[in-house]
Amino acid sequence: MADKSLELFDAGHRACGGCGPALAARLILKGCGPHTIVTVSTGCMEVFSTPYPETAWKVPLIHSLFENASAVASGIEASLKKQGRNEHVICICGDGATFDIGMLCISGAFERGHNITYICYDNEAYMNTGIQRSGATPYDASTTTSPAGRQSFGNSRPKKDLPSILAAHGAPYVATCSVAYPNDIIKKVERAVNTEGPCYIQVHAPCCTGWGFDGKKTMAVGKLAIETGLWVNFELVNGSVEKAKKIKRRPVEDYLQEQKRFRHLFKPNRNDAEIAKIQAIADVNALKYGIDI
Amino acid sequence: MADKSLELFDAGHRACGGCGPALAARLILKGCGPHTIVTVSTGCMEVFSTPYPETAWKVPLIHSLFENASAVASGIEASLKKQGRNEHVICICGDGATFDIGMLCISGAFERGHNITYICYDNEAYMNTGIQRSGATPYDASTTTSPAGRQSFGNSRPKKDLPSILAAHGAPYVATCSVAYPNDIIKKVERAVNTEGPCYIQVHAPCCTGWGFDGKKTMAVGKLAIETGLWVNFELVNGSVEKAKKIKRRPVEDYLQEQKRFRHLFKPNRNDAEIAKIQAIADVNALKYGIDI
Amino acid sequence: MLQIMEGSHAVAEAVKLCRPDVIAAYPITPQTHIVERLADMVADGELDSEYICVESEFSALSACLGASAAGSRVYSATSSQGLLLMAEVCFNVAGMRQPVVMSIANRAVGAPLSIWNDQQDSISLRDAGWFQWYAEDAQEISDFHFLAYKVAEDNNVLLPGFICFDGFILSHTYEPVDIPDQESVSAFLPPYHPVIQLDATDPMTMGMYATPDYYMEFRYEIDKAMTQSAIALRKAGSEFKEHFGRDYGELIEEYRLSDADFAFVALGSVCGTIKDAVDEMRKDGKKVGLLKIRSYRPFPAEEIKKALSGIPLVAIIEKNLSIGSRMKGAVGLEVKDAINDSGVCVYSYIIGLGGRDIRKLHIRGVYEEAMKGNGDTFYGLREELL
Amino acid sequence: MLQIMEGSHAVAEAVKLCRPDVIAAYPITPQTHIVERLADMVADGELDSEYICVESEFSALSACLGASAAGSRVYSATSSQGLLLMAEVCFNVAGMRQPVVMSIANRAVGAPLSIWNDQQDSISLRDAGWFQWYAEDAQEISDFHFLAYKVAEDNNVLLPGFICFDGFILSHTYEPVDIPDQESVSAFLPPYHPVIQLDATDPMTMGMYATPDYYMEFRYEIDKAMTQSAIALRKAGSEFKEHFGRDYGELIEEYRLSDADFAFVALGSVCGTIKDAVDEMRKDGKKVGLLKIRSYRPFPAEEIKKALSGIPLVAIIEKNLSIGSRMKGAVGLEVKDAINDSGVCVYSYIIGLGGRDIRKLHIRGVYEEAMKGNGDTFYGLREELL
Amino acid sequence: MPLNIGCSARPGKSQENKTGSWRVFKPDFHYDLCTSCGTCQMICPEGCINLIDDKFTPDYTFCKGCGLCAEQCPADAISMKKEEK
Amino acid sequence: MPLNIGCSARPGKSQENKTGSWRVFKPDFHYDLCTSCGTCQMICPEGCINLIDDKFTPDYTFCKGCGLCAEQCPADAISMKKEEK
Amino acid sequence: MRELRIHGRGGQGSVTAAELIAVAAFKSQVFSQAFPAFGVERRGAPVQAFVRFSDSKIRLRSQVYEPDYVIIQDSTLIKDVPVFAGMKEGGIAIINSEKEIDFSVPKGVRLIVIDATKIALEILGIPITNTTLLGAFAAASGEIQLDALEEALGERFRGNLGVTNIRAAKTAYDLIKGAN
Amino acid sequence: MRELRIHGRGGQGSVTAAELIAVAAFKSQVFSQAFPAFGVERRGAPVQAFVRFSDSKIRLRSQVYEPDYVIIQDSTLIKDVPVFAGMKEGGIAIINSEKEIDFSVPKGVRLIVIDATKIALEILGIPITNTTLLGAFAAASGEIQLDALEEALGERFRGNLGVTNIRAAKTAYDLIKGAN
Ligand SMILES: Cc1ncc(C[n+]2csc(CCOP(=O)(O)OP(=O)(O)O)c2C)c(N)n1
Ligand SMILES: Cc1ncc(C[n+]2csc(CCOP(=O)(O)OP(=O)(O)O)c2C)c(N)n1
Ligand code: SF4
Ligand code: SF4
Ligand code: SF4
Ligand code: SF4
Ligand code: SF4
Ligand code: SF4
Ligand SMILES: [Mg+2]
Ligand SMILES: [Mg+2]
Repeated sequence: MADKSLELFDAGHRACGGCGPALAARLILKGCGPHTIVTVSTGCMEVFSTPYPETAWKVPLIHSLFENASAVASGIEASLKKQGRNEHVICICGDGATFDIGMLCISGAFERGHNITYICYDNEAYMNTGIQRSGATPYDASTTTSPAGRQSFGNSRPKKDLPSILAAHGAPYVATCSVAYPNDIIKKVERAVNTEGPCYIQVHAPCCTGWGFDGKKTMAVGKLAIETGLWVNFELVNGSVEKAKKIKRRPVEDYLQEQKRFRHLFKPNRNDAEIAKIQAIADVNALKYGIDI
Repeated sequence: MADKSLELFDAGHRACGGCGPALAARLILKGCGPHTIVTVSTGCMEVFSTPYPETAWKVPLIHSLFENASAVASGIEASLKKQGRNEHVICICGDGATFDIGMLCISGAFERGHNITYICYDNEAYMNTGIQRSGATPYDASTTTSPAGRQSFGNSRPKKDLPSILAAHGAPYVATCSVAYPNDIIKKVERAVNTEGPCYIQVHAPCCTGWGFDGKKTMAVGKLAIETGLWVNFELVNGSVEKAKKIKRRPVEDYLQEQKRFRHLFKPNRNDAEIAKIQAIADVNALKYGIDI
Repeated sequence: MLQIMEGSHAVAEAVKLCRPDVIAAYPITPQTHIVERLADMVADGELDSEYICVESEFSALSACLGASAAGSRVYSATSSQGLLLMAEVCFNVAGMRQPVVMSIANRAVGAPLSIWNDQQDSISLRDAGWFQWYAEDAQEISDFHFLAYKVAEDNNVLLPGFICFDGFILSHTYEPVDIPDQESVSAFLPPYHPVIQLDATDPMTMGMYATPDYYMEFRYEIDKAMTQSAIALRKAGSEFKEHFGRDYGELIEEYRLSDADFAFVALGSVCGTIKDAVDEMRKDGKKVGLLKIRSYRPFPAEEIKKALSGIPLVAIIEKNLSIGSRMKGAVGLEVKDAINDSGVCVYSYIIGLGGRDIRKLHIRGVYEEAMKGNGDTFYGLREELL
Repeated sequence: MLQIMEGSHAVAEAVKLCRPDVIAAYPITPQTHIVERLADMVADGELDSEYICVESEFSALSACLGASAAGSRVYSATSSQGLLLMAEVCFNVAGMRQPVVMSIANRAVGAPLSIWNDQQDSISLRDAGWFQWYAEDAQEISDFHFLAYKVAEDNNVLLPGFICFDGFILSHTYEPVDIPDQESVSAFLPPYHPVIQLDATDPMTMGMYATPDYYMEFRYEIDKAMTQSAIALRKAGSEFKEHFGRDYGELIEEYRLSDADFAFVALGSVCGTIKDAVDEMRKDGKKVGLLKIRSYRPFPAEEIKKALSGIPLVAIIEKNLSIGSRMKGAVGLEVKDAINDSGVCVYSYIIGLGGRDIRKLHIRGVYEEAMKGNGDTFYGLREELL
Repeated sequence: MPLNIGCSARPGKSQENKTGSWRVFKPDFHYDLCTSCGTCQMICPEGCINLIDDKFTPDYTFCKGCGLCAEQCPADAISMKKEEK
Repeated sequence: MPLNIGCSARPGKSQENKTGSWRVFKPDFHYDLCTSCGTCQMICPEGCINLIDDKFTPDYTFCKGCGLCAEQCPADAISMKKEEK
Repeated sequence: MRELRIHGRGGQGSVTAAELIAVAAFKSQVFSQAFPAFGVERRGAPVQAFVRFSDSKIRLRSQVYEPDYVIIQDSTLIKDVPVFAGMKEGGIAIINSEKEIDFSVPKGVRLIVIDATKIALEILGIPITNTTLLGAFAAASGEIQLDALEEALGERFRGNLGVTNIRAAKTAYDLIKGAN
Repeated sequence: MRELRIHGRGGQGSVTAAELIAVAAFKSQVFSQAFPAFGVERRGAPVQAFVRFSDSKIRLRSQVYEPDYVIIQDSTLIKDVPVFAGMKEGGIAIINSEKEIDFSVPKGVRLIVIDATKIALEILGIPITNTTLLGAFAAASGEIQLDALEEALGERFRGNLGVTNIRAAKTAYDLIKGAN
C-alpha cells in the first residue's frame, strides 16, 4: 500500500496558488511511491517545477520535449528491462501533450505494450502558453484560440474521449479521477503502476488561472464537475467499465457559473440553448457510465 | 450511385502483378467518383503510381509525406469550404502511414471533425521499404523487422484495432472491407464520402510480394482471411456495429498455410501452440462481431 | 494609420489585411499572441478565414500545404520547437513550390528548453528553401507580410517564406506602427491566383517523386526561384514604396557605413540597439557603422560585398550557434564568403543566446574584442558558471 | 577477419560488437537493411538487446534518449525524411548530453521525394550538436561505430554522433571488410558508465529548462564538448590503431596533396571515385589531389588549412545544397573560412543530388570548370530539362 | 521538355509505361465459355480488361500476366499461357 | 558553481525559492476546532502543511496563501487573514 | 530618453500598466515603447515591465537597467526584489502601500507612497491597483497627459469598467497633484 | 578492373546473383564489389545489378557503363532494355533463352546463349535462373572459380536448397566449359 505521508514533490515550486496540477503531482507521487521514474512533457507542470537548478522532484525525472514523454518512457522501460531493474515508469503530462501533440508517441507506446503508466493531468487547455484550446477543452469553453465572440460560443468541439481511445488500444487499465478526490487518485495510480502493460489515468485538475476562478475553489470546482456529470470518475479494465461513482446529479450550470471560461453563456444574456447542449453532454455521460442514483 | 465502369486509375503503373493495393485503388476511385481530391502517403501506392512524370491518377492527387496525408486533407477541406467547392476529400494511405507514423495527424483531423474520408489500404506491413512490421501486422507474421527466428515466432503483438480507435474519436462511419469483395468496397466508399464528418475505411489488400504468395491468389487469400474470421468486414455507425458479414468459419490454418509470412508455423515443424493462439484471435473476432452462422 | 500596439498584434493586423483563406497554426511561446488575436478576429467575424485549430505544428504546416495546393492563400506562425517539429514539412512545402507565408517569432531551441529569444530556430532551417527575412521593428514585421505574399506568389518565385522577428523583444513590445487600410493593401496585393492547383475539373498529380533522372534539376529550379525572389522583392519593395512610402527596395540596410572603418553586421531587433550604440561610438570618434541584413535567404552576397567594401574589420553579431563549426556563427561564414577578401577581418560573435539581454555596452564590448583581435567566439558568458 | 558483405551488414555487425542495450529505429530506405539484420540477430538470440519496433523516427530517437538516460548504451539508424522528422529530438539529445550513436544512410530529402543518395539530410542538421563523420567505404563505416561510442561516451565529450555513409552506394554494396572479433572490440570499447542517470536510488532531474541566466552557458558547454570530441577522436583513433592496425588519428585524409596545385575536397564515398580520377589525372600530368573530410562536425578547420596550404585552386564536391546561399554548398563555406586566404580560389560544385551518378569523367569535368573559373554552381544538370 | 513546377503532372503519362513487357504468362480468353459476368474487368489490378464489341478483352500493352483474372473467372474462360516473345 | 551537465539537478534546490513571499492572505489555524482529519495536509498544493507535535502546521516559508486548506477544512478550523509584512 | 520599470506580481496587471502608459504616452505625442520582463512567472510571483519615452523613434531593445521611474505595485516585493536597483538620481519611485513607512530609497530619488489598494477597493471594488497607480505616475512624472491616460483606459476597458478605472486613475492623479 | 552488368526482372534474383559473384570472386582472391542499380522496381519490372573485379582495392563508386560482361536473365528484356549498351570489345554476353536465335550483339562481343530456365526447372523445380547463370558466367569469364562459387552458394542457401543450386550452377558451368 502506498505510504501517503511520503512527500516526493518539494515546496518552492512556482505554480499559481491553488494550482490543481501541482496538487495532482503530489498525489500521483504518493500513489506510485519513490521507486519510480517520471517523464514529463513541456507545460505548466514542467515549467513550475524544473527551472534550472531548482527541481521540485524527489524522484528521478526527465523532461525532453512537449510531445514525446511516452516514447522517452518506452526507452526507459526497455533499458530497465535490459538491466533487470524494476522501477515504475510513469509519464505525467498535460492534456495538450496527451490529447493533441503527443498522440503519435502515445499510440505507438500503447500499441507496443510497454509496461508504463501514462498519467494526464487534465486542466483542459494549454495553460503554460496562455490558455489555448486543446482536444480536452470542453464544449463551449472560451480559450484564447477558441474565444467566445460575436460569431462563436467558444470551443465548438466535444471533449475527445481519450480513455476510450486508449482502451481501444488494448490498455489493460484505464481510469479517470480528480484532484477533488485525493484518495481516489492515489488508489488508482497505485493500481495502474502495479498492472502489467500500458495503463492510462486521466486526472481532472482544475486550473484557477485558466478556467477563471479563485485558487481556493480548486477542489470545489472539481467536485462540481463530478456532481454535474460533466466529469465521470470511472475505471475501464480490459476495456469494460468496472466502476463508476454514482451520484445524484446537479444541473450543469452549477459548474459552469463558477468559471470565467463559461461566462459568455450567462453574460450579457443567458444562453439557454448552449447550456442545454452542455446539459445533454452530461446526460450522455450519465447514461454511458450509469452514474445516476 | 457510383458509376462502376468509370476508370480513374490508369494502367502503366508499376505495382507487382496481382497487387492487392493497386486493385484497391481502382475500386476506391469507382466508389468516390471523379469529383474527388485524393491525398496519398509515401508507400507502395505512391511509388508505383507517381514516378515523375507518369501519374496513374485521373483525379487530382497530392502526395506530401509519409505521415501527414490526413493533415494535408484537413487543409484541402478547409480550403474547399472557404471557396464553396464540394469535391470529396479522401486519403488513401498504407497501414504503416495509418496505424503507426500517421497517428498524430489522423487523431487531430478526426478530433477536429473535418469532412474527409480516410481510407487505409491494409497490406499489413511496410511493403515499400521491404516488408517491415507495422501496427497492422498480424500476430506471428514474419516480417523483416519482426522475423521468425530461433527466439521469435514473428510479430509478437496483436493487430492494432484502428477501427475501434477511430470510432472512439467520434467518427460517424467506420468500415472494413476487402479487395476480395470489390462491390462491397465501392459501396462502403460511396457511403463514407457521402457521410458528413471524418469517416474511416480499412481495406484488406493482400500483397503477394510481402505475404509470400503468387499474384494470382490475391483475391483467394483475401477471401480466406474472411472465411477464417481473421478479417471481418463490418460497419460501425456512430460507434455501434451495424452490419458484419455472417460466415461459416474455416480453421485459421487454411489462411496461414497459403502465405510464406506464416511458414515458420508449419515448417520445419508445425507449431500447434502458436496456431491455437491465432485461432483464438479469430474466435474473439467472431464473438465480437457475431459473424458465426 | 500610425497606432501603438504590441508587435504580435501588428502581425495579426497585417495578416488580416492580407486576407488569407486558411490559417493553421499551433500555439507556442512567444508566437501565441499572434494566433490568439487572429482567433479573436475570426470569432468576432472580423476576419473571414478558415481557422484550423491543429493538434501540432506538423499538422499546421501540412494543412497549410493542402489548403495552398487547393488554391488558397494560407498563413501560419510558429517558433523554436514548433519550427523544428515541422522541419520535414518545411523542406516539403518548398519543394512543392507552395507560396506559404509563416511568421517566426524567433526563439532559442532546446535542450535546455528556453522560451527566450535567439535566432537558432529559423537559422537552422537555412537549407529548407524558404526565403527568410528578419525584421528590426514592428513596422518592418508588419510591412514584410504584405511583401512576403507578393513575392511568394510571384510566378517566377512560387516559394514559401519566413518572416522572422525576435520573440518577446519584438513580439511582446508595444510600439508605434503604421497599419495601412484594407483598400491600399488590396491594391498592392491582389488575390492569389495559383499556377498549379488541385481541382476535380482539371485533375493533376502534385508531389510526385523524382528519380535520379530528374531530382537534381528540381532542386536547381528551387534555387533559381530563390534567386528570383530577390528580384521580386526589389520590385515589390519599390512598388510598396509607391503605395505606402516606406522603402524596402534593398535586401540590406546600411547605417553610417559609407565612411566606416568598422562594421557590425546583424539581423533583427538587435540592429536597433546597435544603431544607438553606433551613434554613441561615433560621438566617441569611432568610425563604426552597421550593415543590417533583411533578407538572409536569399543571401544578398553582392550587396553585402559592396556595402562592406573597404572596411577592414567586420563583426557579426550572431544569435545562433552552429555547434562544431570553427566560426561558430552561421551568418559570419556567408558574410566572409561574400566579401571574399582576406585583407578583411570578419569575426563572428555568439551573443544573446536564449534571451541573454544585449545592451549597448555589449555592442561596445564586441568592438573592443574585435579591435584586440579576439573573434569567432562567444560574447557575454558568465565566467563563474563555466 | 576480412569478409565480404553488404555495407549495411557491416554496420549491423559492428553495432552488434558494440553491444548496445537498447536499439530503437524505424525503417526507411536505404537504412532498412541495417535494422533488418539487427532484428534478425535479436530474433535468433545472437544479439542480446532490447529492440523497440517504434512507430516513427520521432519515437525512435526519443526512446533512445530515454534508454540512454536510464543508463543504457543505445543505437539508432535513419535517413533523409526520418532524420528531418526527428530534427527536434536531435537538438534535444545533444542538449541533454546523451551519447547516442546513430547511423545515417545518407539520402536526399524531399520534395520531390527521392530515395537516392546525397548528403542533404545530415548536412541540414549541422547545427544540432551531434558529431558527424562521413565514411568512404564499408571499412570506415564499420570502424567508425567502435570509435563513435568511444568518443561519445568520453566524459569530456558526452555528445551524440552521426555516422554518415552514402545510401545505396555504400549501404547496398557488397565489398570486403574486416570485422574484428568481440574480444578485441570489448577490449577497445568497455561497457558504458553513465555520468548522469535516472535511478530511483539516487534521484535527479534531467532536462530542466534554462532561463536567460543559464542558457547561453549550456550552449557554450556543448560547443566546447564538440571541440573536445576532436581530441577524443584523435586519442581513440590512435588507440584503435594499436588494437586493429587501421589509422583514424586524423579528422581528414590527404590523398596526393603534398605537391598538388589543385585540390578536390569531399565527404564520403565519392572520395573513392575521386581518388581513381586523381590517379588518372596525375597520369595526364595534372597535379591534383584530394582532401577527404572524415569529420564534418567538429569541423577540422586547422587541419584543412594546413593540408590545403599553398594550393591555389580548391574544388568542393558537394552533395548538398543550401538554397539561397551564394556559394550553394554548405561545406565550401567552411572550407573557405578555414583557409581564410583570398589568394586561394575555393569553388563549390553541387553534384550528384538525388542519386545522380558521379563518374570519374564528372570529376574531371569539375576540374575543367574550375580551371575555366566557373565555380559555385551546379555540375551535371540535364540542360534539356531546364 | 522543361520540368513541371513542383514535380507535378497531368494524367496520361502513366500509359507510356508499357507494363505488358513484364508479362511471363499471358491470359487467353475463351469467349465460348465467357458468361460476360464482368468479374475479370472488375478485378484486374491494371484495369486493362475492356469491353470491346461486347467482349471482355485484355489490353496486352499493359497486362502483366498476373493470372488473377484467370483464377477468378467463374466460368473458367481464361487460361494462362507462357508468353512467347 | 559550474553548471550541471545537461541541465540536470539533484533534489533540494526547489526549497531555495521561498514562495511564502507571494502570499497576500495567510491561513490561520485554530487548533481548538481542528479535528486532525488531515485534509489540509493532503490537499495543500505546496505540500507545506506538516504534522509537527501532533499539530497540522503550515510552513509559511512556502505557503502561497491560496486558501484551499481553509476552504476545504471540514471543521472550519482555518481562516484566511490579510498578510502583514 | 526616459525609462520606467514597474514591479508587481503575476496577476496584478503590471504588463497591462506598462502598455497603458505607452499608449497614453503615444497619445501625448511622445514616442514610447512598453514590454514585459519576459518570463514564465505564474500568478503571485514577482514580475516586471518596462516603458521607454522619447522624443524620437526608439530603437533600443535591451531591458531597463537605470530607470528614471519605478512603480512598485506591492510593497511586499521590496523585501525580495531589488526594486530600486539602478535608479537614476532625480528619479521617482511610486510605491503602493497602506502605510507611510519610510522605504530606504537610493540617494536623490523622490519617493511617493500611495495607498492604491484602498482607492482601488473603493472605486473598483477589487484590490487591482495598476490603473490607480497610472494616475499617480501621470501626476508625478508628467510623462503622460491625464486625458491621454483616460483615453487609453477608456479604450482598454469597456463600459462601466472603463468609467471606474478612469475614476481610480484620476483620483490618484489628483491626490498626487494635490500633494505636489 | 573488369565490370559486369546483370539484367533481369524484379523477383528473378539479379541482385543476389551479383552478390554471389562478388562473394565467389572474393573467395577466389579477387577484390570485388557488387551493387544493384538502386531503384524502386517491383516484381516483374526490369532491374540491373553490377559487379566489379580487380586485383587491388576497388574505390570507384559509379555505376557500370562499359561492362566487360553482361548477363541477361530473361531474353524478353532485350526488346525493351538496351542490355548491350556500352559493352567493351572482347566482352562476353550471357543470355538465358530457350531458343538459339541470333541476338544482334555489338561488334567483338562474344555471345553465349543458354537455356538456364530449362536447367533450373529440371534441377530446382522452379524457373529461377540466377544461380544457373552464375555457373555459366564462371565458365565463360574465368573471373571466379567454380569451387569458390559452390562455396558461396552453399553459404547462401542452406540444406537441400544449397545442394540443388550448386548442382544447377555446375551443370551450366560444365555445359559452357564443354562448349568452349
Ligand atoms: C513542439 C512544440 N510545440 C509547442 C510548444 C509550446 N508549448 C509548450 S507547453 C504547451 C502547452 C501545454 O499544454 P498542456 O500539455 O495541456 O499542459 P499545461 O500547460 O496545460 O499544464 C505548448 C503549446 C512546445 N514546447 N513544443
Ligand atoms: C518520415 C519517414 N519515415 C520513413 C519513411 C520510409 N518509408 C516510406 S514508405 C514506408 C512504408 C510504407 O508502409 P505502408 O504505409 O504500410 O505502405 P505500403 O508500402 O505497405 O503500401 C516507409 C517506412 C519515410 N518516407 N518517411
Ligand atoms: S496556470 Fe493553471 S496549471 Fe498552470 S500553474 Fe497556474 S493554476 Fe497551475
Ligand atoms: S509489394 Fe505488395 S503492395 Fe507493393 S506493389 Fe508489390 S504487391 Fe503491391
Ligand atoms: S470473368 Fe470470365 S466469365 Fe466473367 S467476363 Fe471475365 S472472362 Fe467472362
Ligand atoms: S493477367 Fe492480370 S494483368 Fe493481365 S488481364 Fe488478367 S488480371 Fe489483368
Ligand atoms: S483540514 Fe481542518 S480539521 Fe482537518 S487537519 Fe486540517 S485544520 Fe484540522
Ligand atoms: S493557504 Fe494554500 S498554500 Fe497555504 S497552507 Fe493552505 S493550502 Fe497550502
Ligand atoms: Mg493543459
Ligand atoms: Mg503497408
